Amino acid sequence: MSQATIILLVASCLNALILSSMYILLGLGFTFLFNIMGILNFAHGVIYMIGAYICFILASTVGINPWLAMLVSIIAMGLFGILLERFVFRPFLGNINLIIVVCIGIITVLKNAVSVSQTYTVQMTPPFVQGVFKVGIVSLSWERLLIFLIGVGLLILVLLFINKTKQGLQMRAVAQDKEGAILQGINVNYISALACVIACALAAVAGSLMGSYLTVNPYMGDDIMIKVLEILVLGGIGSINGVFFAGLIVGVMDAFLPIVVSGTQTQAIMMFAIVIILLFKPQGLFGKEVRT
Amino acid sequence: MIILEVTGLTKNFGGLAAVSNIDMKVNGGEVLGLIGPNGAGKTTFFNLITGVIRPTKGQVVYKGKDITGKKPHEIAEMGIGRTFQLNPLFPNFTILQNVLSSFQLRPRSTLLGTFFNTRVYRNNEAYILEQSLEILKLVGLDKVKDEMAQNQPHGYQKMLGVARALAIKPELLLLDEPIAGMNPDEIDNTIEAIKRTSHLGVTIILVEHNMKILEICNRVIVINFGQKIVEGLPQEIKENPEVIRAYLGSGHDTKH
Amino acid sequence: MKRTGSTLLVTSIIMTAILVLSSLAGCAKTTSTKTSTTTTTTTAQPLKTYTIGLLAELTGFLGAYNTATVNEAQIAVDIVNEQGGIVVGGQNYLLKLVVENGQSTLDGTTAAANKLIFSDNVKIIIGPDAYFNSAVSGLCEQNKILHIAGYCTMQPDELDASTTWTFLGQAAAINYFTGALAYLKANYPNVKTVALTMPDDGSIPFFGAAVQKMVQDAGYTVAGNIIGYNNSATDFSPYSAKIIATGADACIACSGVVTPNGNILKNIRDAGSNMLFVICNSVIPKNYIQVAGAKEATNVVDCSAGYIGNPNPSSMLQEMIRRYQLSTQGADLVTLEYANPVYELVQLFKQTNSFDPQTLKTAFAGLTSIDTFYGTGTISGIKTFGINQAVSYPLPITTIDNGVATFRQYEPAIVP
Amino acid sequence: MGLMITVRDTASRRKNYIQIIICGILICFLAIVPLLTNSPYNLHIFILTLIYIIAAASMRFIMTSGQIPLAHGAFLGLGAYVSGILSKHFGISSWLTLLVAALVAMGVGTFISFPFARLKAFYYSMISLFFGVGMLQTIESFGKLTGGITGITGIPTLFHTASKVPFYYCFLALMLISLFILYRLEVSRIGWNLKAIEQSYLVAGSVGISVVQHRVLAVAIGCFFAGLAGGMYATYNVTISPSSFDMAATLWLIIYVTIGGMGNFAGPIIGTLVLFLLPQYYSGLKQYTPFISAAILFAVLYTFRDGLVSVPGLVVSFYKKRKKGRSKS
Repeated sequence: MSQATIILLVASCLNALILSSMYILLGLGFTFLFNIMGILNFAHGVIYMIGAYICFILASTVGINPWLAMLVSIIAMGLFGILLERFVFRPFLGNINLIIVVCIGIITVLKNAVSVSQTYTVQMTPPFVQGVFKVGIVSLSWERLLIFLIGVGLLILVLLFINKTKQGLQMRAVAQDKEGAILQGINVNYISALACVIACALAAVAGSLMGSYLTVNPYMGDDIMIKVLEILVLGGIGSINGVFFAGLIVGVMDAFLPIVVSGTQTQAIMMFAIVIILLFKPQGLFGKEVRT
Repeated sequence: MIILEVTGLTKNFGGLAAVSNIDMKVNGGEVLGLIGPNGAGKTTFFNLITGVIRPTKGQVVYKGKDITGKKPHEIAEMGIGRTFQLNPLFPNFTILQNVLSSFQLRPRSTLLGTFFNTRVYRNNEAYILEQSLEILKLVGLDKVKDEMAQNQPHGYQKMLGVARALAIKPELLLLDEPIAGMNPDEIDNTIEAIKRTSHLGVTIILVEHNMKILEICNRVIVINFGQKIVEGLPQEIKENPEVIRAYLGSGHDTKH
Repeated sequence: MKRTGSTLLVTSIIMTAILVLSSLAGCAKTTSTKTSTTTTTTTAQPLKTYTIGLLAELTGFLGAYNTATVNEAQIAVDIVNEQGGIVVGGQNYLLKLVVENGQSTLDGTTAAANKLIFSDNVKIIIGPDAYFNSAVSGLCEQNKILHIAGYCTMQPDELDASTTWTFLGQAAAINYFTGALAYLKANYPNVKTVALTMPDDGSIPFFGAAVQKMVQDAGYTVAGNIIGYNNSATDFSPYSAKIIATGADACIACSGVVTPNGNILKNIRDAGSNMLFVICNSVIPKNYIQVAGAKEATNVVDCSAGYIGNPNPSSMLQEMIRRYQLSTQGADLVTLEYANPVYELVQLFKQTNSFDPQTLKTAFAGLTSIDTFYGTGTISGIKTFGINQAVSYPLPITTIDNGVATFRQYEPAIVP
Repeated sequence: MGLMITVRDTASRRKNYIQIIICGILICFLAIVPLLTNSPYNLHIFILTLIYIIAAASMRFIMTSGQIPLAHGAFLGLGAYVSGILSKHFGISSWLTLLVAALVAMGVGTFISFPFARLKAFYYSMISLFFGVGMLQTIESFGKLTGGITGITGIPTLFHTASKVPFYYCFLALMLISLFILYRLEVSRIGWNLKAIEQSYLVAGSVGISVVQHRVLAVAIGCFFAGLAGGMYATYNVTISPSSFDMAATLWLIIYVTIGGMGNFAGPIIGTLVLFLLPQYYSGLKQYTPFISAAILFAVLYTFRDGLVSVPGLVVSFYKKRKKGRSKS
């Protein structure tokens, strides 16, 4: 096996890990919303995009430190999450059609607001870190490593949160049995708001990082959105472990498929792979058993 | 003659056995009471018989045919009707529409007949309409037939469940806690209706944790923790120490 | 609460009703007004306007870009009008642009073209962008509308022998590629094998094939197949890894926008390879430096939009740059892809002294060269498109090393 | 139709008459549209409206069974591409391709829905979502036949005339037929069974309604008309591209249904009419048009969530209440 091939393989493995961490980050937030409020937040991709833009505008237009900008964007999106829960999701809980429609409304407004307000220039957040380091024959940029580390770090934090803290336990309670949780005196609205905040904040982190790694544009959220849905369903609706596993699978596919087939075919192949998996295991890889 | 025979019926959810190894025979025309405290596995037992869930092991034979693991609508076609403890109806239909939409089996119209609104189809529907009105009279809901089902009091909804079950012209009727959460006179009406139904020759198995039901049963089986603990006539059951312990052990009126 | 709610209902119903009715009325009205505007060109008035249709993708993924290019075209029209408009048949006219939105979909563009032709009754259509022309050329052919495309990706039905009413008024992907290839041939003798990459948006069978042929004719060997990337991928490093694995001396990014090309460049450098990277499209070098980063943007040859380092810009171009920066707080010009057709049209009007599309068409087809913002343009394309109706003009070659872009020279970049 | 007989009391009979009259007026209006407008462009818009009414109505039919088909836009696309490819590359008559497109869509839809019909309806929504996206990606990535992202141009049309009027009347007829069929199905026992399943599939099963059969039937019929609409679109619009059948297309169909009113057969029709014709009125705003659309969306959503069809009823009840209030005081 030639050295080029080895480098190719190793590099692809690293790509897979980096992509997975990003996908899982977004997928977790989405799953929270689904578990706790039972909604499919189609606007998740747009929230990611807005997070990226806030960070970009602060860091390059206003010119403050990118790390600070990311922090601000996280906080801003967190607050946005609260508003989202109160005025958008809560009024329509339980009616998936209405939720979808209201999400479309949000998507339309935010996307077009951005594309109208921004003049046509190449926009990207200044890099958080720079430089390249070599591991043996493979060299990797600190930027990509940073994305990976932050991704993993946040995942660990989130896991600690849902497993160790009181709110985390309450979240799991609500996710398992809403009525029961209400009877236990858990404030479901508070928990829902918390879930929204976490979801939006995670999306903002991912957006800020990718905004400095790729460029920012109003449509950066669309593909991510599909990826997130893939992860959600492949892993099994509402299963946290599922998100991790499916995130890894999708990341690996995304890193390796482009090497064998070209461009858009990768997407098609992934979709049908997932459809076939679901045909045999409809409730997803980690989903609970469903009765008819 | 034996209409339903259950042998070694078992269902495990994960580790614990909701129903373990239950045998029983049901004679045609009798009213069989299946009592036991909450969580004893009575509803699971019904779900197993009516094919809502598949048994882990065991066999259900109805009129000589093995119906283990058949689909719910197939079992309904064979003449086993049931009511539900919790959501006994279609909330957004009127009472009458609930009963009408429960006439699926006989008379049955073909797809094309339905679509082209043939005479056969119209006659069927007309027949179904008068049948439904009769059933509603039988269970005493004819006064409120055009009300939305979800706006009805609990007792009416339960009775509607029975009416819907009757719509499939069952020979065997499974009633899941028919009098749970009713006030005394509702209970009396219901028991009257059940009696009337059984006089039509319908075999009835009813699940209750409320001992009051015993008075209309010919025979009673008590289950607890998914196992049959005693079987006998209502009188014997009332005095049986095991039963009393089972009930006192888990206070049966903590519910509701 | 209920009461106010219901009153709200009533009002909103009435609103909706009014809107529906007036929408119908609106449709009818627009047609009538449009007819009247066209009649104004014949009735006697002190000040007359002539309407040109501009078809652009104002929303969707091309939205931001085309909003900018439409802005450029509007500025060009303003300049013409402020210089007193144009004189046709001894009568002084001011130009007017009607812009319709194609929403970045082929069907949306078809609808917009229908609207321009049948509802706005224009006789000349400028635009749209890229492969959306395939929806317009045919329509213009049927209805004898003069169609000047802004860009061309060589998809079927965009510009070929069958579309005699369609002209390419602005350098297309193939021009940039021609220029880059010529420069590569002349200045990098040690490059033997090249890897080709381009967006996998369906253009590979057509544009890709043409490009591959040109490269082989130029005496290079193409390493592997054309590497098509997904424009909206989250991470482009797989493609970079693939490019490096081909072991080619140089990689040519044959077309595509800045984000993928810049990231592929960045990832190639991060992966430790220093292969020559050739970029051919309209994006200006500084954007690549921005996307790829100063250290990564090195050993790059870029053939891009015409105004960079232009030694003696025409007065029109200077004016254009000035106004554009005024209107956008100092942003760079984009490509003038709709402004150049306007400029060419103005010349045609002056030459033929008429608005009749037939006359204009024959005149345009008869020309061998026409003036553009970027200097004299040559009209060619018989070998590439099968029809001699593509305007190409000298394109600037820039090399980027360690984040510094230096203007080298002008390549004629004439498509055969 | 016993289920209908039951609601034949005087009040609802009057209601029925009103509905019939409204339908008549609407049909008459649609019939004379070509006389009202002199510009082919307006006719173009109306023709598209007819096509999308079929799509929206068929989508609602699936939704009555509680399943949300998140691939309905893709099935439009499937129909469009089948008919487009057949008539362009294989020279089959456009009339035939319409039927083939519908049948292909129906077949594919059935195949996809079958394994999921016995699960909670939610899973069908998800699988259809991915199937839809995957189908578009396939269309985009296999450019030889489908023209990739640029789509197909120069599809043979039904009528070889410059005028759009024949298209309009042909499609109007097709639409009325489709709507009639869907309506008959809805008011027949099948429709009621679907509604029953949507309310509680447990109870439905217990009275002998075959949940699987009915769900698959609903999807099959819905996809059939989606395919038909797609075929019509292709043969009329001459150019088709993946971007107009993507996720957004599906979601907009859901918007037509929901804004019009999910609970009523007329819902999708009204929703499509309003949301399709309104943008023509403010399209002069260029890149700002989406904001108006979104504004309308939110306005309807937050004022009357049962959709536009619920408005007359609300108004009537509102005035009745007011009258009561007066009589009391």
